[in-house]
Amino acid sequence: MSPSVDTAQAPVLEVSGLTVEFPGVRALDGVDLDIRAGEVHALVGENGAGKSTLLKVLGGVYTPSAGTVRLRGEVYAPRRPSDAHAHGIAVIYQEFTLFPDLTVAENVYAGREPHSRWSRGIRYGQMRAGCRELFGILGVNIDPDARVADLSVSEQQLVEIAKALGADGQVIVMDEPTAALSKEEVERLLDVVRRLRDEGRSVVYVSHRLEEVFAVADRATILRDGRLVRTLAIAATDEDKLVRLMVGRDIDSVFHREAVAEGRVVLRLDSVSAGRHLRDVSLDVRAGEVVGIGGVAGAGQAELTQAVFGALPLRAGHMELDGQRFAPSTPADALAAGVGFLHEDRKHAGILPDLSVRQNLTVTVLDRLRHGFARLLSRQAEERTYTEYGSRLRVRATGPEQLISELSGGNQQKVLLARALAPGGRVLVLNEPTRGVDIGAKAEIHALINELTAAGAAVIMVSSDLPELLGTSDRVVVLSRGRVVGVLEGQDRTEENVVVCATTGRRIGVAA
Amino acid sequence: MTSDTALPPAPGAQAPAPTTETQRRWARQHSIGTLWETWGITAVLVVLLAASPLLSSDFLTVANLQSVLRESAYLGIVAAAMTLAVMNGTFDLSVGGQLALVSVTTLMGYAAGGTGLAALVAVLTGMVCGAVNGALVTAMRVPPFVATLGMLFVFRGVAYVLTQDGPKTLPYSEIGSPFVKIGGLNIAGIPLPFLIMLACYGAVWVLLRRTATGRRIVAFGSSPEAARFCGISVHRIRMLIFVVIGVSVGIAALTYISRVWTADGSAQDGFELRVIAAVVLGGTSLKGGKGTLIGTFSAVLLVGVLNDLLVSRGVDASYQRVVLGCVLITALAIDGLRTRFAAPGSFARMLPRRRREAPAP
Amino acid sequence: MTTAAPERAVRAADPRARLSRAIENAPLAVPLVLIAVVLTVATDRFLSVDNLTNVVVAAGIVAIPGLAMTLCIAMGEFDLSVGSTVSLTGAVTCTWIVGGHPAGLAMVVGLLVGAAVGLLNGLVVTKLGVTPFIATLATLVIVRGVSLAYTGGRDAIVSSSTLKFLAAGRVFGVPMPVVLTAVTALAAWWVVNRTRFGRWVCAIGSNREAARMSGLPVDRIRTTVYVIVGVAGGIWGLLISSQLQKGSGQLGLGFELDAITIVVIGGTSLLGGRASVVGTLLGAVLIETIRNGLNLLNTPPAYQRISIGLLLVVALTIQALRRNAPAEALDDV
Amino acid sequence: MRTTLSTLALAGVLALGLSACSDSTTAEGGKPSGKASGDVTVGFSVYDMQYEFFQKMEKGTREAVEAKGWKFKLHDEKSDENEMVTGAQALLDQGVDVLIISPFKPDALGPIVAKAKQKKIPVIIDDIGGGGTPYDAIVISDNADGGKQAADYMAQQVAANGAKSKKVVSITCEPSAVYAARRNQAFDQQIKDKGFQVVTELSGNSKAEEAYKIMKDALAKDPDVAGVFACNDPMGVAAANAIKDAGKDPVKGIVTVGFNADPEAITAIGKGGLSATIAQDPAGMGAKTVELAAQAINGGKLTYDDESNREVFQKVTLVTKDNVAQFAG
Repeated sequence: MSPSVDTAQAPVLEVSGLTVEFPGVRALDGVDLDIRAGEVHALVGENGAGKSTLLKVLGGVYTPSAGTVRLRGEVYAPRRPSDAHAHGIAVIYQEFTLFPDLTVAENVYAGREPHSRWSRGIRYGQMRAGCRELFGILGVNIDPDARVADLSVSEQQLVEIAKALGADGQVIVMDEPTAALSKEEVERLLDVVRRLRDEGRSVVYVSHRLEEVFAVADRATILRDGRLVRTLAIAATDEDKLVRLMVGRDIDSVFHREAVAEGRVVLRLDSVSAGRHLRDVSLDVRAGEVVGIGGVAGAGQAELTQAVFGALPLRAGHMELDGQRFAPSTPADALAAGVGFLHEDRKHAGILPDLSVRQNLTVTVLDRLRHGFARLLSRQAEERTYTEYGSRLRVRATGPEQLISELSGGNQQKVLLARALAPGGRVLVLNEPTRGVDIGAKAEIHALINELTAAGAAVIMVSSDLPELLGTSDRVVVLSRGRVVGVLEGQDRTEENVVVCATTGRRIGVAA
Repeated sequence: MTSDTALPPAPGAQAPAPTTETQRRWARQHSIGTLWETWGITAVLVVLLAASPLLSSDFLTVANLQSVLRESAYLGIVAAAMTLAVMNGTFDLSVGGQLALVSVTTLMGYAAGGTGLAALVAVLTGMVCGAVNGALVTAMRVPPFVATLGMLFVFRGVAYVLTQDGPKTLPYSEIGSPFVKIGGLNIAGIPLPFLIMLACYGAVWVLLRRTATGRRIVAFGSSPEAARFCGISVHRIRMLIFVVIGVSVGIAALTYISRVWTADGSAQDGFELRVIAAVVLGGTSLKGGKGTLIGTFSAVLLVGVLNDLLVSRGVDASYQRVVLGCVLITALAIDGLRTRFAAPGSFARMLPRRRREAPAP
Repeated sequence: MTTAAPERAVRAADPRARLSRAIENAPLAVPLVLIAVVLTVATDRFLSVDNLTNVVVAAGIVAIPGLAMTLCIAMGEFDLSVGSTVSLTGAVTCTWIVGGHPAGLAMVVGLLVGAAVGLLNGLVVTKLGVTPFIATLATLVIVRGVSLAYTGGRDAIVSSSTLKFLAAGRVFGVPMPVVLTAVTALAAWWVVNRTRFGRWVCAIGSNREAARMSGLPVDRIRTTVYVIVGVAGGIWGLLISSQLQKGSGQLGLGFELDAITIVVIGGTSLLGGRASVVGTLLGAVLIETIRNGLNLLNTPPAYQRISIGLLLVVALTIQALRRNAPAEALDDV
Repeated sequence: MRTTLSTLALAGVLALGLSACSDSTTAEGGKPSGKASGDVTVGFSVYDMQYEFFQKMEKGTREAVEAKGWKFKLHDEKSDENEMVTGAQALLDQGVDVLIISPFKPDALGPIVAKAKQKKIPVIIDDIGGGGTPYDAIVISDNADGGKQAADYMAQQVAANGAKSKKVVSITCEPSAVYAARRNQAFDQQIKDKGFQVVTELSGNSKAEEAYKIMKDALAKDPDVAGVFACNDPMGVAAANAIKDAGKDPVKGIVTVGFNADPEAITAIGKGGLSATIAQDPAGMGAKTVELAAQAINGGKLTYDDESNREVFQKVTLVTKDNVAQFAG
């Protein structure tokens, strides 16, 4: 720390020419950035723009392949997360870094527990008091002695935030801190962020929610495809401009939903309850229709789609497929009935990393690819499946034998879409179909959804990307705390309405 | 991460890229990294065989080679089935107990009804053992590690109980029995146990590469969570894997006990660890999803040859342990370092850069 | 099944919490009491002071490495090499004593050898990235080989009163192994529940990636735990050598499974994240009571194996059923 | 790369292993072809060289072979039945002229003897025999006699100690060790005939650790035990240690007898820590097998002590404080 530096203007953190390469992917490409003391600096960009990668460089998780970071004028090259902690940089990551088996207090103080010098015993009293103080600042009441595994998702998120606040960092980096929080909790968090700024600390704030960015940030840096687009003062811009910079073109041109004639009801959900969240959801999906599912993260979207796919047992209610009772007890049942599924977590629940593209594509339809007396797999049939779907989805791979883990995210996603189509394409359940996919692939995927519905498929699509949700679906169903709060059709189908339903719970197009 | 171009599959492809699909496939399948991954341990085996005359003058005789092959068979047969389990991300620690128990019941079966009954009893006992393991893991949801560890004690204990009055034994008068031929016969100079082992590798290969079940086994090992959403039932395949292992132990026990003639609860102590060591040495990842049968096959023979060479050089038994342990740890350390410091797949990417995790979506 | 202190401190007042804690240890206490009752009825000597002392001493001796193994398993890992460490430590110590060195020095050297084995394990696991299961399996084989080579197949026979005191001595009438175990158990309880190190070990077992992200010195902690297991294995070796008054390459065969078994029966989850010191102690007493009872009943050893195997399976089935979440059924160890 | 490195490593450890053993006792065997008369190779398959008993047996055998100017090939069964069968058969394949074997599992001798018969190579069994196989001869310690001597001595010493109790403990080897079991069987029979009662008979699996615990439990069960017999010396000495740790005297209080005359037993007897052991003579047994081998090779008739079982007995000796000096060193 050099106190001689003028904290008002001199940047605390200077990033120059930062490049991060992963095998075959350049996640960050020559990014320059400066963070000043006492400012909230928003980092915005579409999914996969490189925000999280940048944060992980600051947090010492990734080592850059080129470029430097300077902290108060001195080169800052953390080799591990503890280096970041030592330099007063606290990071709240998007994936939780909590210990489910430990208590809240132990989590908040992980790695810096106050302890007696003599007996090495942890001072639990001090930790509890500290936690209460932190939670007081955040305006929540969480028992410091509760086990983290027993907390709700939003409480866990708050513990994560308290952990970073407690670290007393000069630079606090927050990656989507509000994703799981309620409206009031968000307000309080934004207050805390403002207070931190007023104390002279720097906050790097990453969020998809532009209203939050406009509420707290002083400046914003826009990233697109790993490159810096621009850094600008929030006061000198507006949401539309920011969105245009993020997307790189006008939104309207991105999505194009062709009008499709609506057919008969293919899938019907009747008062379905499932999992911890989903309550009493009724829904019809028609042939040729795309039903978009919206809502804040964790409002029950995952439960809804997994219930349809047989991955989550129903607690109440029932489903019909083509007028027949549909009660899949496993995903295998759903697949056999022609329901295709795309999971939102491509890396952990989507690709089979050690398998080839061909094997990834055919894994859901193996029973159909057997031939002969011994019912062995037919290589020819597999090749045919690959050729058919691979070309239809324009998968760019060196061939069916390439490992899927060697493909780019967009191409992996196309393979997974092909996998979802292969069971028959009558009902498609798509979670975040374009997450982490570049703009070109996005357009291709949207075009494909159009083609499929034109051919009579019924699609349920979950997307956290509002323009996509509105642009590609015929009807948007908004969930809030596991219940349907909005069914938006025709003119009601606006961003405002989705946001209002999702965040306030006000009902539109659905009886109270 | 949003670059949409497919990665070059191999160092060769970075030069003038192959134009046709066939060429590309050839380049991918024959990249140095891929070749090493599949054939590496086999190459070591070949080198060792080539060097063997320097190490032992007795090694390259027909009788000695027959002996090595005959002796490796029972380990190899179980290792083939264990490869399935490890590729699925699990393993079976009870195979030593199973081998002891099956050997005992097989000899009892022989005493009661001759060769035919013995063979039937061997396979059935193995199958039952596997089904018990499978039921614990699937129906009772006990983690495989503990379930099979517990059953290791139980199977051995049952074998001990059955041999309270002394080990079960094949009497010398049965020297001409077809049962003895299972372990002793040579067909065209090749020992029958080795032929049985080859047949088992063939069967497991077909299961692994040509059936839907095999594909599901590997898919699950590669990513359990993704496999769930591909409609793969872990319970069905786990049950099958444990039963296959049981049957393999049954077959292995036939080739074993027809050579050794006697068994009790203590037979082949530590067998489970030798089997898993062979599978891992063969390049199958304990994390699941990745591995080759040819690797296991070669690793089994490698251990057999190495052991034979050490014995014929008169190396003290305590040093033999140290050598075999070091070989195992070296192979794994190299594997561990490789996955730690390099991205999997390509040889070219392995060297210059440190590994970083793929970015989160 | 954790005995986490903070929970107790805060919630001890809550009778429901206390009851649920009591029930948590029931899977161990119930069979223990049942077996004790059966043995009291079936034999007239089970409740004699001599016999109970035997059980407690034997349980204490296996509990010392068991407590170290509890740390290792709470971290989500294993150490299979501990049986070989027992042999090597005893062999080195006794050989040094035979060579005319003071027994105290020889014992320290033996423990250092144990620590070295632990360090080797730790470095292979952390620096070379080898899976603990296989790494310690390889050291199991290697260290056994070294031990056999070191002794050359000849037992090192000693008659050292200093060494003897370790297993047979009494302090204020309490057998020395019990004293050692009590000290170890208190230390283990303190470390697990009260110190940063103990919490970090559980943190690593709970979520290793998060531990790294939180800036914990993950590799150093893991290595330290292996060294602790190595030292505990060394103490085990000293106690065995003290009982038998010799060091030998043949000692300690299969001991690693004994140590792991008591931990697992004691309720420390193989998935890591939580450690139960009390559970491990109870597990040791339970196993030794069964063994002692079967000896008193003149039962062949085959039944001892079967009963311990079944106990292991039953204990884990109960744990698995209580866990009861379908997603966790996928978790493999 | 992985494989290149593992090749190097393999070569490295191999070299290490080989150089470490360059002083091995093995003599390289000659080829069977072109064998001159008198150029005889003796193959010896030993139970496990990690035990002192078998090290002595190997020494006795090797010295007797070398005294005749013959060649000697050793194979270590490493206490593994599979290794025993494979290795002994390999010796036959390598063209030995006579096979001496001290089998880990005598019941597994069948395939070995069968192969030897086929090749017309004589087989001499050392120490642990049986399995009903037609070997040419077996040199065997008189286990039953050892057990009997132990019982006689125990009865006599118990009387000398003035103990009233007639309770004794018998610790056996692993259940599969049939020939060692003869010791306990003979002991049990003889001690019963003397009016004693075997109150505890448990297997210590030949392991000292287990015998220690068994003895402790046995003492808790019957504190007034008068004597204990263990099937081998590691267990005998361990039982004596357990008796000492229970505050009793393993000579004057409870008569403790082991078997084998291992150094630890000899030391203990010298210091009054063990009552007696039964000495086998492994080196003498080894020499005797070579004598029998010479007879077999010369085509002469073999001389047996027990013609019908083709057994040659090696005498066992009771070792007590009185004669322990002869066995020391």
